[in-house]
Amino acid sequence: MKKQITDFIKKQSIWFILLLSLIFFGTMQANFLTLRNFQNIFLQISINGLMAIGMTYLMINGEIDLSVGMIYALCAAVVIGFQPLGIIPSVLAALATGMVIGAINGIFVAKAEINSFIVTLGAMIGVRGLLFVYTGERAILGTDLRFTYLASTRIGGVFPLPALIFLVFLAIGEYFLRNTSHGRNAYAIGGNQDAAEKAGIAVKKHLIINFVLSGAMAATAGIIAASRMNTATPTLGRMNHLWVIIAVVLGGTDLKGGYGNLVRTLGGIFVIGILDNGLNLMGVHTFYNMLFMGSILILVIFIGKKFEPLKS
Amino acid sequence: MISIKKTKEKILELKNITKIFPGITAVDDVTFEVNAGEVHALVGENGAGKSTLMKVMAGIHIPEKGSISYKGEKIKLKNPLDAKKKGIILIHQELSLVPQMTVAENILLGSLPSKKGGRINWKELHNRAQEAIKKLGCQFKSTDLVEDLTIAHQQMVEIARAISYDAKVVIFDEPTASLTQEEVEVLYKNIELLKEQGIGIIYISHKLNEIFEVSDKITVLRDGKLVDTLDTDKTDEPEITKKMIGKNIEDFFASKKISKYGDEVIRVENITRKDEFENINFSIKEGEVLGLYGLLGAGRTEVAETIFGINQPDSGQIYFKGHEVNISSSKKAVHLGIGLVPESRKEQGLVLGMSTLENISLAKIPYVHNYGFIQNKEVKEIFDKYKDRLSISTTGPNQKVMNLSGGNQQKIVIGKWLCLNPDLVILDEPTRGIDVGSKAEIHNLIAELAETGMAVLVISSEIPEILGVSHRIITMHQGEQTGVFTDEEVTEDKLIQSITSHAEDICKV
Amino acid sequence: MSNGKTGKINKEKILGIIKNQGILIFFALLLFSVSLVSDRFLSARNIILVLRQVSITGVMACGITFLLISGNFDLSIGSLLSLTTVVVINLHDKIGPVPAIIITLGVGILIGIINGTLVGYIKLNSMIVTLGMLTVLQAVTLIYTGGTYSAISRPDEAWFRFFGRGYILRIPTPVIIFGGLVILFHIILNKTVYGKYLFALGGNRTASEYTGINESFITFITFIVTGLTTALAGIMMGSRLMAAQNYIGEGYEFTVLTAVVLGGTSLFGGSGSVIKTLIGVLILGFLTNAFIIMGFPYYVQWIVQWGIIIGAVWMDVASKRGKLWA
Amino acid sequence: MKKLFILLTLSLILIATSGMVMAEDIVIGMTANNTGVDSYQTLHDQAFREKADEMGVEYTILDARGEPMRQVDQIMDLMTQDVDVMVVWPVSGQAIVPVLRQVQQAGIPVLIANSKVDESGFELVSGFAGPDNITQGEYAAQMMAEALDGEGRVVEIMGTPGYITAEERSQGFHDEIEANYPGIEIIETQPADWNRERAQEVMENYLTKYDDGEIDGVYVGDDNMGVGAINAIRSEGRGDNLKMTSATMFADGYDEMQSGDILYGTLYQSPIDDANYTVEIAVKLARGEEVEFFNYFETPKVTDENIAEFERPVW
Repeated sequence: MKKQITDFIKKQSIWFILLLSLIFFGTMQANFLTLRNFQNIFLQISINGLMAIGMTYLMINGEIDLSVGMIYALCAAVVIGFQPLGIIPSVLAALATGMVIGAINGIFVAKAEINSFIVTLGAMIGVRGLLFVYTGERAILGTDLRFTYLASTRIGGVFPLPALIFLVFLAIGEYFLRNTSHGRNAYAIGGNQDAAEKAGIAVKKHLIINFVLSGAMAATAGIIAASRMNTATPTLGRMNHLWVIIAVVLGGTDLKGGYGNLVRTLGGIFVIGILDNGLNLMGVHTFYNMLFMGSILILVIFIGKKFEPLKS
Repeated sequence: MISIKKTKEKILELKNITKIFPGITAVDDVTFEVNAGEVHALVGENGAGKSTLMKVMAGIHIPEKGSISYKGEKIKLKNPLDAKKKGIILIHQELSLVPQMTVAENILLGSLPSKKGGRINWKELHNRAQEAIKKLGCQFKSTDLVEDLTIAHQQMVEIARAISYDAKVVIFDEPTASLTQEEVEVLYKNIELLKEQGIGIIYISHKLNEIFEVSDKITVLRDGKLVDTLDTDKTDEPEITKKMIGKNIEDFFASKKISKYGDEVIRVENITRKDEFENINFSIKEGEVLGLYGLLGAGRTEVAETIFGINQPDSGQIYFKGHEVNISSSKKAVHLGIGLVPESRKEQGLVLGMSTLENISLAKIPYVHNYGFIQNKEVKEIFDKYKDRLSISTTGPNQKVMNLSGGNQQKIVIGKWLCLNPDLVILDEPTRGIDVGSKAEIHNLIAELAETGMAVLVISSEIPEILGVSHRIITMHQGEQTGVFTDEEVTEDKLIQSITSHAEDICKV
Repeated sequence: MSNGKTGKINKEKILGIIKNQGILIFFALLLFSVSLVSDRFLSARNIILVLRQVSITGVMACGITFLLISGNFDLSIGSLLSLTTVVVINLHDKIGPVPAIIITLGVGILIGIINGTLVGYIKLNSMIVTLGMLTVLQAVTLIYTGGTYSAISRPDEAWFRFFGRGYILRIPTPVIIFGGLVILFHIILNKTVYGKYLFALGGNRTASEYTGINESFITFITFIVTGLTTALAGIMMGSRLMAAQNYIGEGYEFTVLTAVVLGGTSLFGGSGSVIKTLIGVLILGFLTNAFIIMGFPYYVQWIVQWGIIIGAVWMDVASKRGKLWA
Repeated sequence: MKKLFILLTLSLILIATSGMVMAEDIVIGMTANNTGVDSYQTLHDQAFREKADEMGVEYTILDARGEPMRQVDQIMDLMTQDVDVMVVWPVSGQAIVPVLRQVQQAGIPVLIANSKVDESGFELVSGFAGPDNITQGEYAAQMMAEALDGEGRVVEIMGTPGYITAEERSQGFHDEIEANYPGIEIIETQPADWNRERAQEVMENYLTKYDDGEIDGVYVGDDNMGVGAINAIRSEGRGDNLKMTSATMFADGYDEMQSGDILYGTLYQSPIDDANYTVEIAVKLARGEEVEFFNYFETPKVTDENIAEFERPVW
């Protein structure tokens, strides 16, 4: 019973943190609890949120993808760079780029059995190189203004389209995670890869699919970012992998694999988004803002550790 | 055992199988078959080729030579999936379960039933799982999480999985290694069930008494070669043992020597750890071997770990050589002169990636260093000395321990403590998963240690072992100390009674 | 028939050589092929130059090698490098070089103590802790300097320049420090009880505890060692530049990790070597140098670095299992 | 309980550090490029706050930390705050164009500070205040031509690729050389990310690649990188035949110019002037006053001849 309670607190702690941050910023800042601000928050979280979907799948598998931020940036550049061919072809090109890099990551992790940390660390450096070469070091401005509608459209005049895309993908992702063999097998692979292999699960195939998924999600995030900025810039995406990993870990997904789900990742994404937004509204000096965000991460895993049952 | 009258159908037949690994021929021209409704035991010392042969059958290894026939038809097993499709299921010693998932998902792992569009059919999943569980008479539900089950129940999940796959051949690899006596009985019952359904069973174990209890046929392997296949009811333990090791061994359980006891080394008074054990009392003198008998989960290991400083007692006192001590860490325990040969050799005893020399000297080096520098000469001397004394067969000091047999690995763990010349050595299940030959050597060694004046605590769930080595025996059951016996008065029955009189459900076949 | 067999044996032999000396072979090939393009590449001057350039990364890599062998991880070293560089430069003129150096080393130790306590004693995941520390230390640096540059006022007169710009017997001091540290760390790793414990801890943490090794303490100490080497690198960096920027160390964590892993130290602990780390550091250094000499912008080498990281690790795992794909 | 305590402590820290100041009814919202990455930006931040305090206006200053997407988010956050005027120091002059369209729709005037917005964004903003980076590049080119007597081979070390300041300073230099100084050849460009260590490395490698006499000049994006490059030149003993010009002066460069003769010329660009100027124009915009579109402040050339006229920079 006690284990169940601590388990519950540990697994659901993200919602307590979310609630606390809402109350805190709500009382501190008059503009915080407004429709306009929440439109902003939803729009702002959708980019890291999309990447977090792929990252959650991979972390449930027991893998990690450090290259998401750079895939995101490269795909944003590709969708702008291909714009002269038309919006649809450029979007497809960006998605293809993300998926190909994801597949490369996946193949090296699954088929060559190199640790995903190394594979994606390499990709993070390499894809950044590709980004610089592709953009020729400078920002490229998009030519087709219609492309920016993707980000600026509000469903029913209220809800930002990118956020809707994110939430729909999240819902589909969660549905797949719960109700399809691909999703269940993700837990099996992360929980006991050996057992999964022996049970005849095509572990390699699932891993590659999830890396491709991570690439595709990063590409989608890149397309949305490009639409918001209408620009390809080589300076994009330096820190995103960090925030995405932090959000997923905050959501309680186990780095070692086997545990986690997307609903709680949504909680993690929200907490990160709300903290950043709230601190911005309060005009907290950037140096203290950084100190705060770094400390909160350590604090949260410290609290999480406190609730951990003694013997697993 | 139940004998099946009808003519047995040959399910799986291996002919002239040879499997070569770099450097060794693991299986050499072995022919082996298993019939429907029959338990065929596979025995041999470690390194005899049992597990390689088993992996050939399960499609994990592809043999260089030889053929495999399934129901009279020649087949090729290219991967585990091929074998699974044929209904050949391997149940590993290390269970192949995903702890975070439900029983149902684990049972149907890899072939979750799905509706159109890829959606999992939860209803069918749980129905099928429930059906398999019911056949085995399990007491848990298909919706339980596997991580919440006991090891025995987890094993039943694996058996249920085999049933749900419509298994034709089930291979058990050391299935009782981590089971309690009661759980072993449940396992036997389940094996009977499988037999009645016409499933062929291959049973691999070190424990000959088990082999004789469950099997219909026994095949003995030695050094990768087939020695003999015999009907179980036409042979006996000594004959099998002889075939396994290739020579007669007079005494497996080297009798203990009555030695003179010296001063008291350790006295434990009323130590208690909540939810683990309560009010444990005993003392051991120099030259004495105290046996701690109890089943898995009785709290024996927890007591050992508490004495060794891994955990601290909630209450109670420990006196070491007459002084009350607070053993706050394993480092302190070692410093006092206590050594622990832990239950799980690979997880707790050895650093598998390190060499034999490094492992054997790991506890010793902080005591022979020179300003922090390792004294290579002394360490080498230690290695040579204990290699000879424990007759460890290794290619040299630099051989990685992961490449050694279980018996030799265990000797290294023991050697690690012997070179510190401790006052008290605790051996937790010292012969688990070790072949007969090495087992005898380790028993002899325990006697020798006591003779040199050490106090020895041996923890075991094997009655012959505990009877064979100890001067005195205490028993534990469900965290409580249930009996103390001197050498003269103790019998097998008394021991069993002592750990079961408190338990409500005993199921003896 | 016999042809096939010798072919097989040769293959095994080659694999064996690659397994043991792969990284060296790779290094030699790299040097050789670039020297075909530019004759300056293998000149004594250029070699000394590269050695001096890699020595800061190298000093940090020594500490990280220890940490990785023990099965831990530190992503905060880049930020710590910024912080220690800033501290030593900032204090140099205020309290004099010697106290500044002592305090800087103290900062390294302090951060080591914090990381070591969180990971060693409280047992938090080292990757996440140091990920948090990365941001925290960056913030602390900025708060400490208020975000401005610091510099030493008379760079040509200060003896402090010795660590980054000086020479001993015509060899640059940083190279001597790095070389000395490699030898020292190699000896510690292979000859001392502590070194042996690092391997034991990384190889099997539980077994180490059951052998009476105080694993929390060893982890704790190792984080301090990493803090110290990073502080030393900060001093060298400060001395090389005689000034400090708040983001000077950004990205170093990845360069260092790449170098160490390239050298074949396992990310999961239990195996590794300081000498191989040295080679990894040199490969990266010569690669950067070669790219600039060949006139590519520095980021082109990132793409090649991608291939090299994966190639090197792949070669390592492939030779262990005897085939390219699992 | 523990959580509550932590929360309270954190809120105290936040209250203590949030930069809220007295009242007039004007609120300036600013999103900076990357405060702390160099002294210039930090002093700009400080001077901005001081000037705003002095003029008695409120402000919220955010920092994009060099991430373009983050800046877009911050511009939206500032819109939520209903600021009276928005000051944007673009991380990327192009990336903020679409969001500026929204700001314009919301009726908030925008002042671009220090680095320019892309031309397509000109119609969306009310003005620009800051240095003219292109002119700075041109000035540096002119000084280079003086230093080399119009004849020679030059290598370039530029700032972080993708940042408009780096690009413009490089562009101005290249354009001016091509247009007016046919005797000068720019043989190579490498980015060094405004990082002194990297500039030192790049220069060391240039010196290996090009022997004495093969290069005559070095153009650097700012003095900070310049001093790194000079470190490399000195330790190779190549100072006699190399001249450097830089696009922005830092304190180290000032000292360097007085003591050595490698750094031929640089440009005096004060973050304090920059910030003061920006705040003044921002306040004008908030009050609805008319302002010029381009408001450049002077960035005069500094060489050995006139250095005495300038104070040693504090940045």
